[in-house]
Amino acid sequence: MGFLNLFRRHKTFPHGIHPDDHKEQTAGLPIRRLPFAPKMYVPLAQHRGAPAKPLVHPGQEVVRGEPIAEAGGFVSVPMHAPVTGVVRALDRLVPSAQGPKTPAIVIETYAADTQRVGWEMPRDIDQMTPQELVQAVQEAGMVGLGGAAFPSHVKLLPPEGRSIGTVVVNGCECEPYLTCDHRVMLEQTDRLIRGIRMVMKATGAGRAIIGVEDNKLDAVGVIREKLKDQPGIDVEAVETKYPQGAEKMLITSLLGKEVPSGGIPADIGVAVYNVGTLAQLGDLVPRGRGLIERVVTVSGPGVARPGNYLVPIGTPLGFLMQQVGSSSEANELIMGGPMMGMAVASLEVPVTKGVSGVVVFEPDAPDLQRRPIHPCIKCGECLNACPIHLNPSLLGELAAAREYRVMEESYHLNDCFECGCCSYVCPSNIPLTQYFRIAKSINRETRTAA
Amino acid sequence: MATLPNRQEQVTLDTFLRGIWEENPVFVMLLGMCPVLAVTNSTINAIAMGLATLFVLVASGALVSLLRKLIPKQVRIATYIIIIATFVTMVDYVIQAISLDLYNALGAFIQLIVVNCVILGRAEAYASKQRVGPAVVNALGMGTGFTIALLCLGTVRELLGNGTILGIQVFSSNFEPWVVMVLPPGGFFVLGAWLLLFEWLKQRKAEPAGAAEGATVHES
Amino acid sequence: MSPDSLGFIFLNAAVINNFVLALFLGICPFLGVSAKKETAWNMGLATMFVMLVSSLCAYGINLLLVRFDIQYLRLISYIAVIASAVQLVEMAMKKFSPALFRALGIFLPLITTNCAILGLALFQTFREYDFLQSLAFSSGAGVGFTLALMLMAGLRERLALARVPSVSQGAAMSLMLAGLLSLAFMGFAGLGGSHA
Amino acid sequence: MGVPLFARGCGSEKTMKTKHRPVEIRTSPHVKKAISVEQIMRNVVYALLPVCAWSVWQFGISALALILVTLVSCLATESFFCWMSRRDNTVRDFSVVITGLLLALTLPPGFPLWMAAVAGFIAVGLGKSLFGGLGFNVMNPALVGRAFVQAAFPVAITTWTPSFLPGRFSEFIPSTLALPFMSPVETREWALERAVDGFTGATPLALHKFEQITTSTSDLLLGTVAGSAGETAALLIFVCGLYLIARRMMDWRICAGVFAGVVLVSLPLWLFDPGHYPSPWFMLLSGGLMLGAMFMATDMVASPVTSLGIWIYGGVIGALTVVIRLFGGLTEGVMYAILLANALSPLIASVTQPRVYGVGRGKG
Amino acid sequence: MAGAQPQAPSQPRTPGGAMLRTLGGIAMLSGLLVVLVYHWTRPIIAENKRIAIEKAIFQVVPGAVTRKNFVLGPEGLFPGDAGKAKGDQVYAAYDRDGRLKGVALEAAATGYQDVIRILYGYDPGCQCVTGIRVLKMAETPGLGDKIARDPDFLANFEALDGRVNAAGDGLEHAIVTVKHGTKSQPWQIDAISGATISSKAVGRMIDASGQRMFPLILRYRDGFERRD
Ligand SMILES: Cc1cc2nc3c(=O)[nH]c(=O)nc-3n(C[C@H](O)[C@H](O)[C@H](O)COP(=O)(O)O)c2cc1C
Ligand SMILES: Cc1cc2nc3c(=O)[nH]c(=O)nc-3n(C[C@H](O)[C@H](O)[C@H](O)COP(=O)(O)O)c2cc1C
Ligand SMILES: Cc1cc2nc3c(=O)[nH]c(=O)nc-3n(C[C@H](O)[C@H](O)[C@H](O)COP(=O)(O)O)c2cc1C
Ligand SMILES: Cc1cc2nc3c(=O)[nH]c(=O)nc-3n(C[C@H](O)[C@H](O)[C@H](O)CO)c2cc1C
Ligand code: SF4
Ligand code: SF4
Ligand code: SF4
Ligand code: SF4
Ligand code: FES
Repeated sequence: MGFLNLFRRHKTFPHGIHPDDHKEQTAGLPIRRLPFAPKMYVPLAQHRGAPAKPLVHPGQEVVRGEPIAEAGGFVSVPMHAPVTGVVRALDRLVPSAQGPKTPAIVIETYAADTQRVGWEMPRDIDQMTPQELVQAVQEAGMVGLGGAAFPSHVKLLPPEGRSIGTVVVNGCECEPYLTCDHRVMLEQTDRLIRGIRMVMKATGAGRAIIGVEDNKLDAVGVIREKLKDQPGIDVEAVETKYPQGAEKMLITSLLGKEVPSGGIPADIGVAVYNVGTLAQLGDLVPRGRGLIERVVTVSGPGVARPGNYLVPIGTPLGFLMQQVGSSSEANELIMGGPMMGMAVASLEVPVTKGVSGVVVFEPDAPDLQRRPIHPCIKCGECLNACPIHLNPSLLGELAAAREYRVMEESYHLNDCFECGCCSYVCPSNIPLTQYFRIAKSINRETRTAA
Repeated sequence: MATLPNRQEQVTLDTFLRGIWEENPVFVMLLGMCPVLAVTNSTINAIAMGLATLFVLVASGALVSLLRKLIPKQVRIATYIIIIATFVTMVDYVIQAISLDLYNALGAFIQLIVVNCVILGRAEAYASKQRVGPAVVNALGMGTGFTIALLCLGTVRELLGNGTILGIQVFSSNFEPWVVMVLPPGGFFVLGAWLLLFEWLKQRKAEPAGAAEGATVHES
Repeated sequence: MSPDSLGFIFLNAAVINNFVLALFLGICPFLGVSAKKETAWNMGLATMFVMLVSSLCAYGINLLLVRFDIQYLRLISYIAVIASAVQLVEMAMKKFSPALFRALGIFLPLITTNCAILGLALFQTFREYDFLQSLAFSSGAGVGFTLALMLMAGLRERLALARVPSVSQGAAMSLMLAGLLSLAFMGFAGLGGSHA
Repeated sequence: MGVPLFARGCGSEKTMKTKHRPVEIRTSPHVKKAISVEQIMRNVVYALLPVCAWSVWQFGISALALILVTLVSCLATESFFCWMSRRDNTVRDFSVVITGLLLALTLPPGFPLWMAAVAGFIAVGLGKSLFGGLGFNVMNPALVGRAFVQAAFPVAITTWTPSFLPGRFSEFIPSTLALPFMSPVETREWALERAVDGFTGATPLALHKFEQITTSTSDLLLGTVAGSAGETAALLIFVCGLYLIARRMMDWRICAGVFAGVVLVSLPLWLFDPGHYPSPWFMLLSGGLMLGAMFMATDMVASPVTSLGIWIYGGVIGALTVVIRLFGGLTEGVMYAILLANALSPLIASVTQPRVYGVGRGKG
Repeated sequence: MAGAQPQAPSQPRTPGGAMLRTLGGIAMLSGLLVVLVYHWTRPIIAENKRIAIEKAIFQVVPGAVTRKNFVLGPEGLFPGDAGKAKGDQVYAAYDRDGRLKGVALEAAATGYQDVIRILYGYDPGCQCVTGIRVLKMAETPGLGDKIARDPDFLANFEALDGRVNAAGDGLEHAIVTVKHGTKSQPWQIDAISGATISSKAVGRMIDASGQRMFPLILRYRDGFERRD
């Protein structure tokens, strides 16, 4: 209800939703290392942009940390061997969370190996120029760990005519169930701050703000303690609300600015990084390592041992599930959080750089989505939820009438970033977000066809 | 217009019947709706209006057809309007002479026959291209179709709204009239209901027997 | 308000006895041009404009007809003069304001020969309105016509996305909608009269 | 959990075979708020039950019969049209129950049952099914039904009976049982015979409009006045509405908008001439305003979806109600105000489309 | 004549002569037809109108069989029809012997839906209203339209008190409509139950007209007497 906003304590953006967060299952559990799977599958396209190009050949032995593929262009990053072992194949097709199979390098793990990282080229980041930093970030194979998996070094170079004044550090973690960023902020605070310093230097930004949702005030406390002697960096609690972690929303909450429609944060002088991304950068770049593992939250009703695990990139989901005690094959697996994540159809899908969590639902749990779909009753809930202030009710009716062009031309379809708030609240159970996704892809198809 | 006969037509039964069913000006072509709705709150009004329109249709059709070779293309519409207005003025005076009550009940709608699209439409699309015979027969058909449509509305509205037909009590004196039927919304509703009925019959006929195809347009 | 006051005449023509919804004048354009809000709005403006023009013409001609005692030519001369006046205005508009012409132009010929315009001229004559009253009457009628058209267009645009059963698509539904609007407008009955 | 996709060539759910089982491909979001249409509608029915019960307590078996008849008529009409158009029967979504109950609550007790059945048929048939059923009606169905019978049977619908008659549980109001299509008998004499104190047969609004008698606030709050079956007890209606607001099943902004509209128009008039114009307080509590504002204006289907639009919509209803009551021919204007605002709501919605994030205002 | 009016579509490239000839011809023809019909129907229509108005007048002034038209205004009484002089149209009605039975005048006010227009009779002798007849209304059928035919309601106007006050500038008692069943004075009108608004409109219009006209009628009473 709108008037409750009068009493709110922390900064936020208008609209959004408050799903049950279910974070208590894992928030208190420290990050643990996962054993190494006997076979690793490292897809060559794990991020937006061009896929990486293999540097190895089948039968070749690789050491954990060694580059096995190079960047396929500027908007692309190299891959590093997640384990010490032997390359078995270069373009094995493995299923991906998105559906279609993609080529991956298969590495058979040496079971007896200690799996120490055997490849690093330490650097003195204080001596590096911004250009060198950008290159170092790319060489580390960093992509956004917040979910979008966009190559991180690209964001360090604002487009012509723009400059970055503020770095916004995204510690919101607004998705239900996920707590990996929370643990990173608590356990890897120094690395995080080092990463922030590095990014500020690379971009020339004078200021950085860490935005953390107010359900993680312990993290705010720890960071604030460490920031005492760090001028230019602030930490701020924001209201717990989905999708507080979306960069546009976080910018609005913290800075009161809006990213122009169709634009990027750099257009208003802001760069947004996930806390996990920066903590990794703060660790990897000085040591000259590549990104070979990440923290993944495994949680949900279908998991016996939920927790935050340090998972090597390329670990197949089936192995992960075995380790956490999710036995039933019939479970519903979601990669990412329940609001934005993908349902996976196969246990062969490997963990990639962008996977922040795996949520497991039991197959027969009473399922709200299976309810019948009614026509839109014009309740307006979706309008009150949409953080972009679209009119999902009207867009939904237009989608049902297949007026995809009208949706785009008159009702800002392309501003929808598929956060799922409208589908979440709709009492008629209309799959609005899903409709919009389809509408966009059909518009894209017709445009390329034309 | 549904048909634009450019060649000379023979007078057949169809020339007459077309206006009654296939090309009924009201139910099919949705022309001349204003008088249809406005004066049909009683049967007698409907009849008077129907006959007046019929007369103007036939007379102007005949005259237009007679003069069709003399009227230059550029001024034909103006000419038709003058011809129609002439006949309407005549009807107007004649009705005043017959009954002032009727005249008052029909109000301005007699004079508004001038702008009734049915008449101008017939003059333009048919009478101006045909010999007098077919023109008159066609106009008779159209006029009759129009009158029938008026009657369809007039009787329903008077019967439900007043319990009478042509002023004669049909139901028991205790019948509670549905006043709304003789009020403006009733006009819209009754005409809408007739159209619904025709559409329903049409769709039922068009549908192959036993087909279970839903009427649902799309699922959402 | 007294029944002869300008305010009452305006209100009466606009809502209480709305031309379309209560008097059934101008049904054809009402059903024909109410599918989209933009066209409805332009049509409404054009009609309002033609109504003013024809009201003025009718007032002037009627003075002449009465003066020469040839009222029996009223109908013929009204229709002829209104049609030509609209034509002249259309030509002038085309010349001096092409933008306005583009918006309203295509509607003008449609409007010239419809009941709402001629009805307006005839009603103001029957009711013996003076000059100012005619002005109030025609502007009220124009506003009322535009209002009805816009309401209808809004509803029809909304229903264009609805799951309407196949029998009630088309003219039947438009008529039922008009009926509902007409029913709702009954709420304005007696507005402005003194009832105490 | 599959989402039926409607787009090209995929009317049904897409399935993918894996080693073990076919898996439906679902896309995010994978969780849903627990509230559903049926649940909302069911709760509105719960909230209306106390009002119905009060109405029966107040007017006796006639009110009970009235409620049952409209309910049956609405349910039957809905089923009939679903069958006609070969759609799944939608009576189970409970929305038509609300229509039936609200329709009964807006009719005068003693309204002939056959007319009530006509009202129910029109409400659902003309007000809803014609346009495609739930979610597609352009005006409030219950009010369409009532407006139709008000125009069709203006005498019956302005004939009021006194509340709390002694024999109300053993005897029908005579007009209730009129034979189908026949005129109801006069009830004036009958009512006068039974009424304890001087029954005038007029509602508080009519008393004020025609005789400048203002009914006391406590009578208005408690409902010991003449009026439609369910509109008299303003306090009870308000509380039942609050229940729905608290459960977030009703939009408080609409009710607030209506109240604001009423006060904004009636307060200046009252301050200007308190002798002639009634107080805003009286305006809020009398007639069907409370029922209309809490339960009928709030029908989301025929109201705009945008935030600003909702306020405008509410305000228009409030303002029009006062204007019709004070300056129009009718004594009560809530019904017409809501219907007119319903008709206006697509236009309101289209001029109040929200400003999209990052559009227009540019930076900052 | 109509042909003299400028004609609408005047496209270029017109064989001007032929066009004018046709238009002129048609205009002549239509003028001829209209004038013929007009002259043929004029007496019949005039007769119809006379019968209608006399029927109304003789209904509101019982016992009258002939009438004469006057215009009555503050400036005096003139024989003839309104429009020729300033004032209101008044019909004087006489019995078989040529004695003034009363006068009939028009009044109007807004009713429930639209303007109600009535003709009512006034007897300067008893200074009372003697009857009304509704000329035009759009009241709800079955409800408001009872003012035209409800016998109980019409009975109000058989002898409605319209006495002029001592000063001669208005009515002694204003004519008012009261709620159904509460009429207690001869200058009150008993409303129709359920159609109070229409009933009140009738009361209001007679009062307004009476306050203005009754003193004048009494002042010029002698002028109405039949001298021919
Ligand atoms: C085509 C494309 C180009 C981009 N270009 C830039 C860029 O030049 N600079 C930058 O800082 N970010 C750039 N981004 C990154 C976005 O601002 C954003 O961080 C990224 O899409 C992930 O955000 P999300 O997880 O909120 O979707 C780009 C993204 C895309 C998809
Ligand atoms: C609906 C939505 C919710 C998001 N929530 C979060 C979040 O809670 N935390 C986060 O770090 N990124 C979140 N993101 C991604 C951010 O928009 C943005 O891509 C990211 O913070 C950029 O940092 P990265 O490139 O380091 O991942 C979300 C994106 C969307 C579209
Ligand atoms: C559809 C409808 C039509 C009405 N028509 C009239 C009418 O023509 N004349 C009238 O006086 N009252 C009419 N009324 C009733 C008035 O609104 C008002 O209730 C009545 O005049 C009050 O009279 P009462 O106090 O005697 O009941 C109508 C009411 C409705 C609902
Ligand atoms: C808060 C609320 C109020 C409602 N009010 C009405 C109402 O006034 N009339 C009605 O027919 N249905 C009402 N409904 C039920 C439902 O929305 C209605 O039947 C739809 O208009 C049918 O499409 C209401 C529902 C809710 C949730
Ligand atoms: S929802 Fe997306 S942005 Fe929010 S915490 Fe999860 S991965 Fe990060
Ligand atoms: S999915 Fe798109 S339309 Fe729906 S709430 Fe999110 S941004 Fe708005
Ligand atoms: S939430 Fe669903 S039902 Fe409500 S307005 Fe939006 S689309 Fe319609
Ligand atoms: S794949 Fe099938 S379901 Fe998906 S968008 Fe294309 S056509 Fe639709
Ligand atoms: S009949 Fe009235 S506008 Fe066509």
